[in-house]
Amino acid sequence: MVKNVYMDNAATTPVKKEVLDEMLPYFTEKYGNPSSIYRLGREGKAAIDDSRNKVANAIGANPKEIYFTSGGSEADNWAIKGVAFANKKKGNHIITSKVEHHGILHTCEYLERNGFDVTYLDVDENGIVDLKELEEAITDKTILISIMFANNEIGTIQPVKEIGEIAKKNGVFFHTDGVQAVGKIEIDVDDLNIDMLSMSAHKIYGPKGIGALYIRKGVKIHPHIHGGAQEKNRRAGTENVPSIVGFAKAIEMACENIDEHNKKLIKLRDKLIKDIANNISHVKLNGHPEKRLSNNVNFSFEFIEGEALLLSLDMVGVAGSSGSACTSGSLDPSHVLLSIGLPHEIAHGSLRLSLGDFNTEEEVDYVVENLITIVDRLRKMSPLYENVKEDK
Amino acid sequence: MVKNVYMDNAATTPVKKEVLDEMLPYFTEKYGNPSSIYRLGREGKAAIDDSRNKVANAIGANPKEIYFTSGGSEADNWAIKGVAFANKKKGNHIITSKVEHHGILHTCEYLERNGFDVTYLDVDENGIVDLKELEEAITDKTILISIMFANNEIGTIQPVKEIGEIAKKNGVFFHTDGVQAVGKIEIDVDDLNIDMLSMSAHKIYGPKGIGALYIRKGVKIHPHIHGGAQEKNRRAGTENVPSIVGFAKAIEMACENIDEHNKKLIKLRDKLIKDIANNISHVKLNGHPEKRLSNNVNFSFEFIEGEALLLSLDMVGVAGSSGSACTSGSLDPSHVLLSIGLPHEIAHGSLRLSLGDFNTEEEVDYVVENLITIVDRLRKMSPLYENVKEDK
Amino acid sequence: MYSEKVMDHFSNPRNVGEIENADGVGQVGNPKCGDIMKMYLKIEDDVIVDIKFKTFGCGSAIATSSMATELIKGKTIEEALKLTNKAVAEALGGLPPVKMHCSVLAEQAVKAALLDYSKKNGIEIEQLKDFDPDEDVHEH
Amino acid sequence: MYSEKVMDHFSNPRNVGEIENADGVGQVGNPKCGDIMKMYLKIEDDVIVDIKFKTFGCGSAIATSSMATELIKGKTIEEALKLTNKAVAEALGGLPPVKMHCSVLAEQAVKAALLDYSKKNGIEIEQLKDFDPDEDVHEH
Ligand SMILES: Cc1ncc(COP(=O)(O)O)c(C=O)c1O
Ligand SMILES: Cc1ncc(COP(=O)(O)O)c(C=O)c1O
Repeated sequence: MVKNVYMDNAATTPVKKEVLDEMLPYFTEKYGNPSSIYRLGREGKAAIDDSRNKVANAIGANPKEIYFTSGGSEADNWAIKGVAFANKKKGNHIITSKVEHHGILHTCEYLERNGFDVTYLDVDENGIVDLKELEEAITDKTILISIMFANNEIGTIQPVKEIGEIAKKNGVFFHTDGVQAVGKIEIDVDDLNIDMLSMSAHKIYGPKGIGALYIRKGVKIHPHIHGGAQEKNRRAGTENVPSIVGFAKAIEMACENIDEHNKKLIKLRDKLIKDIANNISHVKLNGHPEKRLSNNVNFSFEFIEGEALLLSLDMVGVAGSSGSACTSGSLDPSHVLLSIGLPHEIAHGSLRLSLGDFNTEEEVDYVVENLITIVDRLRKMSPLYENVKEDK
Repeated sequence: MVKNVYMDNAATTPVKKEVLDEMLPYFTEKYGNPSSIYRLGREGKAAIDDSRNKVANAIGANPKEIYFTSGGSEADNWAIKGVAFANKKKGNHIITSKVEHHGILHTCEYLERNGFDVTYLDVDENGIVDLKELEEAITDKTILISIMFANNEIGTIQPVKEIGEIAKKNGVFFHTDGVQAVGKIEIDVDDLNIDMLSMSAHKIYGPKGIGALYIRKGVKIHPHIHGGAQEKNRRAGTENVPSIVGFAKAIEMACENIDEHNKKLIKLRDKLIKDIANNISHVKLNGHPEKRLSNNVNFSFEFIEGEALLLSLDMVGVAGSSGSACTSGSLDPSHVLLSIGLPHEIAHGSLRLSLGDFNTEEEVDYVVENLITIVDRLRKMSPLYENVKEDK
Repeated sequence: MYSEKVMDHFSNPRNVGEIENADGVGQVGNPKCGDIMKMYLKIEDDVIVDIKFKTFGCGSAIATSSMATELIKGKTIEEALKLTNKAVAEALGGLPPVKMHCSVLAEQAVKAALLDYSKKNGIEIEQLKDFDPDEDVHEH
Repeated sequence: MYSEKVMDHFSNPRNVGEIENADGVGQVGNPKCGDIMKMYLKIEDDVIVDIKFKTFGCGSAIATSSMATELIKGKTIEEALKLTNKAVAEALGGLPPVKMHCSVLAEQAVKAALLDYSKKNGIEIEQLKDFDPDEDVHEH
């Protein structure tokens, strides 16, 4: 019997029914261009205003500081490039970490090719940056610190508040990629000294292709898309009203009962971690044991390769993801797993199971049962495991 | 009796039922991340591949040359900035026209502030660029020509094929903003020598927040959003699968029966033009009389102001748009209307009615009837009209 | 975008028209900017007994003209001179920020008409000493 | 992504295991890159009478190993040497471009096992003269 167990909620989530229901009228009835002055247009405008309030509310921001984008990657790109180019007279140095999402890393690499210097901070074995190293990295040329809120692969949560304080103290703008954190960690941009925050709807049961960048008033940043006057002249393009409305509903739902959601997720997460650790040998939990997203489980299974694991799981209806190079068609496994010190061959054999609001204890049991069989089968095929058995 | 007559289809269109129906499963059921290898992910990937084929088909391109974006503005920005920065060693000169969409114009202005030279070609009284002027503007520093396919305000269609030939002959990349043209004019990128073409779904009964940039193989262009490997490493971000699917369905529907659609639109358009011209004095049709989008009607009504006209139309349930400065909160009226030589005060009193697949002859009658009354009422209030009557 | 009051005054403007042989006529604004207001006053014993306007302009230009005439009709010159653009905007339930200049125009139009009246009648109105009806209210 | 054939060979790989006292054993690949293939041969009268494999690697690494063993079992050494990575990929109904290196690895593993056999038995195999099993198939 093949079940369908979706445990890749860090990659994307289904749109919740309540969210879709809010969106639907804006496709076919309330379809007016929000820049238009007639009724249909004003309806769209009102929907956007209302949505902006909801998103702002969720992170303790002023609605005027919320700029809708086409997702997390665009928000990341905008924050980094927008601040870099707008402040290049002041300085050309940016500080980030080695475990950022590619939306940050590849953007920083682009800037390096265009006259900027970037410091990529190391992380410890749990994936956390060193605050002293961060402080020491700041020079009088530093214009931006971008450290993610919570890691998408291993779930590790950074000391965001402390980073914000260091940034503030040194007069440097602080951006944090909050794509995985929003809806799972309570965020107050003022309390945390965050100047810019990237968000994405499709990680919290909202639609794909919509997100936002919070930009604190006073941050010097170039517009990202030039054109119409939308988003206060900073991000042109006819507003994606249905998706904006969906994003707002999703973030509202996620942040309303954040503690309750987390309680449920953490229970499942900890059961999954315990059951894997207790039933399968030669495994290692990646990421910080406590400072960890409520929905993230990431294990390395020695002697086997991640893609084979994923395919096998797929065959029994389980959706997960892996830090294996093979899943991405590249050769090096996940930069995050390498950054926390995993050897290549172990990084290759990693599996991320990210939980969501729809997962159940039975599903956790089902996944563990199948994992036991699959890992055993693949290890029996593995020439690396052979040696281990001989060692014993 | 207030009717609802939507005649602002150049601003945006409702999503057609057939389009929404194709999109729906991708929100709640087939929601997998297309980069994932399990079934749900592969389904998303397959949907994108299929959509890319459809979009490519519609413009005679290879699917590998289609890159999905968040809409027309992003496509415009990408084309201009992406080519400019990637080719700046070769040259820093760009040629465009004075009647482009702000997505092009403001992007060019941004580049001017960053070391590029931009030539903004004049247009004639119908809004058409002069091919000789274009050719003369090309220097050995010219890297890009960007001239829109069809104008969003006055509907004028440019001699795209000839421009493409000039660009090709001179070894300069040619981008055209096809947002208003796609689905209304048959486009074959090879035949027309187009190197890059911007498209947007929400002008052709697809969803907002999705579009594409066609990039001919061989065009040197920077990626637009750095990050994940989506869109062949050129435009990162989790793919907006439902919207991509909707865009593909919409463009397929629009291009399938392009002649039939146009026949209907042109009939309505010409009736609207005739009825206004015959029933209201002191009016002027803006845009080229023949080289004109099948759905565009743009009139100037002397002695009155566009926003007042729009509000009055809205009160009787008619949605249109205007080149008035007052609708945008700026002071200068539409740059397009000024570029074709309209004096400010006449440009202020312009009205665009853009037809769509859902408009009927009865609606045209209804609009003209109401226009007659409204224009009369506003003119009676206008101190400018007073003088005219005295002149007579 | 617009308050109900604005829409009401736009669609049913009060005091539209001209006054033949008006005691004061003032026109401000400029067609390039998209709005012109013209006010006609009938004044008896320092009281504005009748007022009419004609406006070329957007919805709020028409509504502010209408509201200004209503606020002033029956008032003394003294009182009329106290009419501020803010008062007009407030009476309309507020205006969008980009439209505030319309209310300024309305205030100016009233003053221009009063200035015309003062000139025609050789009266000096202290408060209008520095008033220039051709001054541009737009910050170009 | 993968053809049905690939998935079949991945989920039901043929000839998995080891051969005790194999006549030839070859291992290629490297754990850093995420794939290692090890092949065991039993050879009688120049014929590969049995072949087994063990693979650490992704789905296509396992499938290509499996397919390669199937294609070679019962063949002469001469025939086995003619096995190309393309033939393995084709027999699997094709591989995604980024996975073609797996089929190369499978070809190399067979050759490495044959080289081992030749060395153990003091036979010179002309076609393997220049073959280096430690050579990296990935273009790093
Ligand atoms: C000619 C033209 N280009 C670009 C755009 C921008 O498209 P979008 O609203 O999808 O960003 C539009 C419409 O707004 C347009 O008419
Ligand atoms: C931490 C992080 N940042 C950025 C992104 C990119 O977001 P999007 O897919 O909305 O572009 C993701 C997810 O893909 C993420 O996990």
